[in-house]
Amino acid sequence: MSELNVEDIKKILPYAEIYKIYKNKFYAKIPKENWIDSARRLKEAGFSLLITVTGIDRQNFMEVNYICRRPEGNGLVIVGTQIDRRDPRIPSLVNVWLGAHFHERETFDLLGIYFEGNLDLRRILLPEDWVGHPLRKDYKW
Amino acid sequence: MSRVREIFNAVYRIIYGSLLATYAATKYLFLRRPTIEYPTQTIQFTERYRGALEVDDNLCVGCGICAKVCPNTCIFMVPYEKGNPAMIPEIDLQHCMYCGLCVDYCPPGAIYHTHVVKIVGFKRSDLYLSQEKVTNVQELEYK
Amino acid sequence: MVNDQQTSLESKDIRTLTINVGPQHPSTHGPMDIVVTIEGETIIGADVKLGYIHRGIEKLCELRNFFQIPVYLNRLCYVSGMFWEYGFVKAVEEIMNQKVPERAEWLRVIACELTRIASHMIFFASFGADVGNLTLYSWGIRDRDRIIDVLELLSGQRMTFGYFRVGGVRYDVPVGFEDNIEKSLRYVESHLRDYERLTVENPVFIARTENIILADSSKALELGWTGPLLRATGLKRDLRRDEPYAVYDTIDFEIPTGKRGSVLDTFYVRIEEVKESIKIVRQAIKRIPSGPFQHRALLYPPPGIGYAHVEDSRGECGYMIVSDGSPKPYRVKIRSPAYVHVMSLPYILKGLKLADLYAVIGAIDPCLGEIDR
Amino acid sequence: MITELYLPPFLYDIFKSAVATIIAIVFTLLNVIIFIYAERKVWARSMQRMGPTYVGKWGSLQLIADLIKLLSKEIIVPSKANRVAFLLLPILVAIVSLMIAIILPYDYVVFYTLQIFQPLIPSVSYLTKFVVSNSFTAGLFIIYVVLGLNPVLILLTGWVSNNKYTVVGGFRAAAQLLSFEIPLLVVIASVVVLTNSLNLYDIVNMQQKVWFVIVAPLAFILFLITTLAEGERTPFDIPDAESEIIAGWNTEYSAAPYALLLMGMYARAFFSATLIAILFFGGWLGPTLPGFLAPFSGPFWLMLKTYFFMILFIVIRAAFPRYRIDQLLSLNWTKLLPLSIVNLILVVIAKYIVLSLGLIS
Repeated sequence: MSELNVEDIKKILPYAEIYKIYKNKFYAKIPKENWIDSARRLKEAGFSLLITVTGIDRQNFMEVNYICRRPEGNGLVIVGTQIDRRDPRIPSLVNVWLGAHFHERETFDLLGIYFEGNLDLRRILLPEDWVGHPLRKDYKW
Repeated sequence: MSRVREIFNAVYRIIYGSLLATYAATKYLFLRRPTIEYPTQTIQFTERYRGALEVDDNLCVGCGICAKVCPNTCIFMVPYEKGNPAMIPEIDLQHCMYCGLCVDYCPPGAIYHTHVVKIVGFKRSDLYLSQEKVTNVQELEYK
Repeated sequence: MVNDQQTSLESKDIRTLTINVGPQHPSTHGPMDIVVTIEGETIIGADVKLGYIHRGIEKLCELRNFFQIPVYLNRLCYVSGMFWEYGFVKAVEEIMNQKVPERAEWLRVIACELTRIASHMIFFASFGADVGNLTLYSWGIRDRDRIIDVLELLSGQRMTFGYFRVGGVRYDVPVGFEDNIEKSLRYVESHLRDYERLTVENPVFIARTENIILADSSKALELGWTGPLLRATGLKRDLRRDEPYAVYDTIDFEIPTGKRGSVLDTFYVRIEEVKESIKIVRQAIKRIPSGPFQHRALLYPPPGIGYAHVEDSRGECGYMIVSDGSPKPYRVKIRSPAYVHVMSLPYILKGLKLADLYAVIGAIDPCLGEIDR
Repeated sequence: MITELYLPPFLYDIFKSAVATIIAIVFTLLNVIIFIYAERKVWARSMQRMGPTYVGKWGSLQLIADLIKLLSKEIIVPSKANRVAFLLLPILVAIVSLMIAIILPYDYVVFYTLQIFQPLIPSVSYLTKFVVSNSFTAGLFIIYVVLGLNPVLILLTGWVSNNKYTVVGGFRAAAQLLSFEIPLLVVIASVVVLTNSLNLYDIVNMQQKVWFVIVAPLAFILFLITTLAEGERTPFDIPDAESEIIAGWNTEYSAAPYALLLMGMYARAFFSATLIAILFFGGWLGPTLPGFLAPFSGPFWLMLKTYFFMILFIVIRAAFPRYRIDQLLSLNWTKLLPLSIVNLILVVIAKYIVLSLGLIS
């Protein structure tokens, strides 16, 4: 179980800006077009355990992240990309990881990010008739 | 022949397992039970147990740190007496979650946990510890 | 409980029956609704509805200072509160690059492993109730209470501990703590044999649980499972060993694994884990060094992003914290293992019998506090 | 005393059976209360709890309090249920269950226990003439038939409640009880092979030298399993699995109808315990008690054995989880049914051995 370093991730995601956030943990910023491609590459490189899919409201843009891990060995990558805040759309990862389905549902519920290709994008934690997405910074409660 | 042995083993395991399970359940019929009858006997709280908050008004300097650190904002600073600028905390026990942050951050140690847990009331306002109540919480305990 | 729109006798498709298991049901361990479609006794479809105790903890965290948050997070899962405090504290420490005194690390290990025992005891208890053996329920609660007594001695509260602080722990060990722990561990240990007699050696229990396969290891990874459920499929994966934190890399313990990922395997894995946890606590008590238990620091984390993981009793408890340099976190994402497991129910239930559903829920051991957040 | 009333013979018979019936039913109800109390207490001890403690000494009056509470509550009928059938079925279940009480020797137990007072009240000895349970020449057959009525009633109970859980529970009950009747019949037949009689008194008297549990141990095990299943006791309490389908076929019942259903279920379990004692453990046979207790020895041994099996049922409930319905049915059809036929053959062989040894006549 060797430690990962930035070069290893760079080999998998050549188009990404990579930061080391802690031992064995990396943050990779990728362009929006490579969203699905990066997931496929990571999965092939051994990062086959999807921890979660989530998003951050950065106020002038939205950031979507997914976090994955290597089940054989160590190492964790947070992949993030920026999307338009007024029309937050991003392709779904369901075809890469089956388990992305419910994380995407939750992200849609709380942040209002539409995952295109996820056929079951309903609210999950909030009631179905809820108005607004509470984890957005401009949400009034 | 091995098939016969297999069946024999399976039957043996079923009978032996059933007897073991019955034995395990029967064993406890004759052992002392660890429970106590609640209203007649009560458990002893440990030293660090976090019960209802109490304020020692001799020590309190009225700094208001407890009200600032309270995550639920259930501590309110009010004037100690009419016309006296000194402040003393009042506590809304309905919203208190006994986290103990106020106790940790109080500089003179004037606010502390008692082992009182049974504070009851008929109205919601009964659970609001005004400055008369907050200095002797022990007397409010429901006996 | 009964779906009013489609009662059994008025259903158009007379062969199938839709049953709402929940939100108030003895076996869902909390307010959770599983809409099951059955044909005879066989499940042909399921849907999970959550959110009945959604308290918006992620939003609450954005509105509180860093030092106030850990006392909220133990409410996430009220049977394993220590882990959830630890995950947050660890994430903040990673952003701040804060060193933790060694004694504090050992105290954290003790607290976490005791909580793991207590949480698994609740698992035995509720699983027993789910498959119809209420004796196990009582026994689990009994043994858990002994562990909780020790945790109360340590932290001052029985379920919502508030024990972790950024840079250490809140209290040092109390007087006579070692004897108390040893007594409680012996008490729990003396009963473990009877748990085995009543469960993994009981022919009825075996018949009931052995043929329910939750998932094989590839499907479990695909769905993102972690913790005892993943270990039951035969994959030797434990964050304490793979990504060691605290002082776990110096502790000697085994990682129990199952064979096929059946419900019986998850039970077996958990019983073995309790034994390993007892071993870890004993080692920790022997090896705990003296020194400070807390390193106080100003809680102004620099801007940045941090992810911390803790091997919870249910799987990987993860916190992604985004800080913008202010005393409040910008965003806290809580990754709950039980959420993943519960939401994968529709993928694993198809073809099982109705009675298996309750065994599966019991094996997943959902904790609705952390699922709904 | 009463024989001196010079009633016409048929009226005298009716009077006699009425007295015996009432006595048997009252005795059964008393024992149901004892059963439930014992279950709560013994089970609690096994779980290291206390069980009821407040009402009465050691909580002994708790069941009476519960009964009063149940009877004084409002009877709630679901709006979609068939009202008449919904209210009628619990009564039928109770009646059908209590019918067995007359065939089992409970009047014998009561009347012979009263013989202890013979030195004080000599006329008590007349009461022994009032025992009617010895007159059922086909008693075992009637018990089997009455048990056979139960699945229909339970299925109907689940059906008329018009709730999904009750329907599922009712179908489970029907499948379970109907299929378990076949091995039960074969096992009962094996006892009849041994005794050539369907009368319970004959069956007990045949066991003077050797109990049938020694002659036919397999039959005893099969009978234990099948009666547990017929009485819906754990591990076969699938129709009213409380953690799965709320309460199964009796989900919608409350108040007095629920008390009747509960009474029927516990009465059946109590009858099972008595039947095991009678068929395999020599009934009231046992050493005579000393002194003035001598007339009490028959009832004493019978009830001792009955209560022993009652406690066994409770311990089994504490030790085992619940089966699954399809596993249960496959257990029945693939294991119990062949085994019961094997048992029948074994019993025939055993009968010749026992006959040649002169242990039964």
